Amino acid sequence: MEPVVHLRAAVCLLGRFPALAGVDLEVDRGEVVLLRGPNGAGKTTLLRALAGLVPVAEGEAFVLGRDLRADRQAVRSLVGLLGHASGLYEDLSVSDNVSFWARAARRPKSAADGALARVGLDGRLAAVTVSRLSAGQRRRASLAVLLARDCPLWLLDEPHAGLDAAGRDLLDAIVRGAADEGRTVVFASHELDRAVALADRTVVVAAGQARLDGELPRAVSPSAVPHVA
Amino acid sequence: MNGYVAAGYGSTLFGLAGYALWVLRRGRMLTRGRSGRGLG
Amino acid sequence: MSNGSGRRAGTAGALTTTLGIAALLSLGVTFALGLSLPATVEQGDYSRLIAIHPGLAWASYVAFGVGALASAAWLWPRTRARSWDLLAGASMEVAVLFTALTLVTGSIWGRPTWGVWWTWDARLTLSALMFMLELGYLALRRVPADVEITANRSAVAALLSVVVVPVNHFAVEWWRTLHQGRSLMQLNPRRELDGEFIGAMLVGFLAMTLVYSWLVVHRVRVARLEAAEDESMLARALDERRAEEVTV
Amino acid sequence: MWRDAVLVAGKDLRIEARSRVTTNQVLPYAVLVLVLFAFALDPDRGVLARASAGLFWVAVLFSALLMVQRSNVIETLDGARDALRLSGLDPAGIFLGKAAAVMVQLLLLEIVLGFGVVVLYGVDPAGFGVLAVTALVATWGLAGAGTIYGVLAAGQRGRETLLPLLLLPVVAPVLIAATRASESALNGVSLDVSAGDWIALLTVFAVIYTSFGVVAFGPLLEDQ
Repeated sequence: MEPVVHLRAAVCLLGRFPALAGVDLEVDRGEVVLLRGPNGAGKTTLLRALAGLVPVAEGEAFVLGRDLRADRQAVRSLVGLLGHASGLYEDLSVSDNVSFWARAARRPKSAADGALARVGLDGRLAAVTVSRLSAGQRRRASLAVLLARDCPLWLLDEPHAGLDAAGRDLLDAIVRGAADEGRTVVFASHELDRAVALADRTVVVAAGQARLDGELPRAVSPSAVPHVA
Repeated sequence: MNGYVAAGYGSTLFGLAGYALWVLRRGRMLTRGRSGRGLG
Repeated sequence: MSNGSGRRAGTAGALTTTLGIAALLSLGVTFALGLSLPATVEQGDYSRLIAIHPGLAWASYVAFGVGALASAAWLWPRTRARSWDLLAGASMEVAVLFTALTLVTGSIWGRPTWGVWWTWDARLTLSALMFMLELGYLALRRVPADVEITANRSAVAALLSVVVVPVNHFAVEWWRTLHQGRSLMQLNPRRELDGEFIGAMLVGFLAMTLVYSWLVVHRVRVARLEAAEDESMLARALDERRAEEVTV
Repeated sequence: MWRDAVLVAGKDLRIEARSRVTTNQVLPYAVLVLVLFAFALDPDRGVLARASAGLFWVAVLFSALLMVQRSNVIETLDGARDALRLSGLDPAGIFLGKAAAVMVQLLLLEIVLGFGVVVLYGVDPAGFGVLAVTALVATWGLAGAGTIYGVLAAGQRGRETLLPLLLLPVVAPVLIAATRASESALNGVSLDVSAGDWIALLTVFAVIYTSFGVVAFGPLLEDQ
């Protein structure tokens, strides 16, 4: 079976800065993969590159069978990205937001309603304007958009950030559920205890690099990244 | 010669020559800069 | 395009040397012819500006047009090459120079002829609008962003500016017919032109075209050097990134 | 494309209905501009009435700039642009939808502003039909060109100052043509060039920019 993510020596430039300087990554369908590494290692750029938002300048890059270097737009509608930003319209209500993105993805209204119920934002909260939500509620609303869009590949950037204990448990349950349905999840996290338990596998990203054999990039000494899984 | 005519011709000459010199100087700077770095 | 910059410092080469000599010669002839033109009844000495002003305006159109064509060539997938983008940027920059000189010489000509530094003559207005479009293009181009994004954005902006030129043309032409446009036409030197004037004007066209070509070739070469510099910086940045010290 | 356009236009208008930026900020601003024109040009000397068409369209142009900027800000807040790029929406549909939303808001503003001109400047809107058609076509062109240049300047440092520089020279013919066409309707000025010709010019402008936007919006939506 062809892998969902296939990267070889992928390089990504943010302006003049090579945020990714050679990434090898292979992810199979249904896997939950944790990306870990220090701040500035390139995890966010890697997730955005997989989503087709950042161009891959060198190397091989295939996501869901689409060549990112030839046509990175082709993969976008198949990818659910939960980033640092919520991707929500501040002036719209929670349910308006979720149903807009669901309709954009050509999903029925019931998908939006179901997603809202799943993250606990149905009922009274659904009518609240996003600008009046707390950070945790916003996160849940973004999660609802992710659920409603029904994408085969989920890319989550620090998904636990801003969530309370119940929210984290909910997130973990949703991620496991997604994997059981055959979705693939790649996520970056600093919440190591929780993240390692959630993931099937850990990939270390450092200095804009990642290796298939799990070894660290040559520039990085093992002691610099503690608790290598 | 009439002042307006002189101003017209003068400004044209000034504008064209000024830009030409700027481009030439920039080109010279860049070529020098590159060979210099190659040596160092 | 052959480029002798490997051996000598600078962006000169055989092509530019030839072009440069031709441009200088024809510019010299233009100035000599133009300044020796006789004074006319309507305009006195000022008619001598006919040798340079129409030529500058013509070159500004050429520069703008080349910039637009190069932009289209960049956007067209089958002809997409970095050189087209560099040519577009270079040509537009030179277009700003020629348009500015067109406006300046037009204004200088207008002061004694019409008694005002500026008049809302259709052609002057069109040049002023073009000047604004070109300045906008350069401003957009100078915004720091990814090379390819900048190229795409500026190319689209160039084409958008070009399609508006004919609309601008009709708008200002019709606009002026409403007001005193007709009377200005009578003051226009072109009505009473004889061979001598036309000759000087045509030499001016040739000279300005040659000057444009010389400038744009040099400017493209400078742009190419700038791009090469950027790329070598990129290669170094990549090495530095790979050797980054990692601390947690 | 059309389905996405309707979806996006509906979303933008809904955001406006909830945030009321146009009604609470842009509209008062436009009326204020009308009043300031009256201060600058002595109302007793009849300058205002004669210049009313031009002043009206200048006020519309300034308001259009604000609306286009607002239309872009909506998409740049909190990662909405990324979400839009991942959404699977057709870029041409996004363009048409956003342009349509701007157009609807501008038309509403023009109606209010039109009353303002009639009341404050004392003009007689005799040729109402011509006025309506002119406003419709001119606004279409403004919304189309504004939306393209909005995304062209968006996501760039200094976009607040870049947008007017890029957009205003481009919409200059709209100002000229819309003013001339409205003048004939407002004051019964007879023109060398008929209102019909001006409206035709406005239509050409609108068609050019709309078709360009449909083609070019996708690549322009790409940004870091």
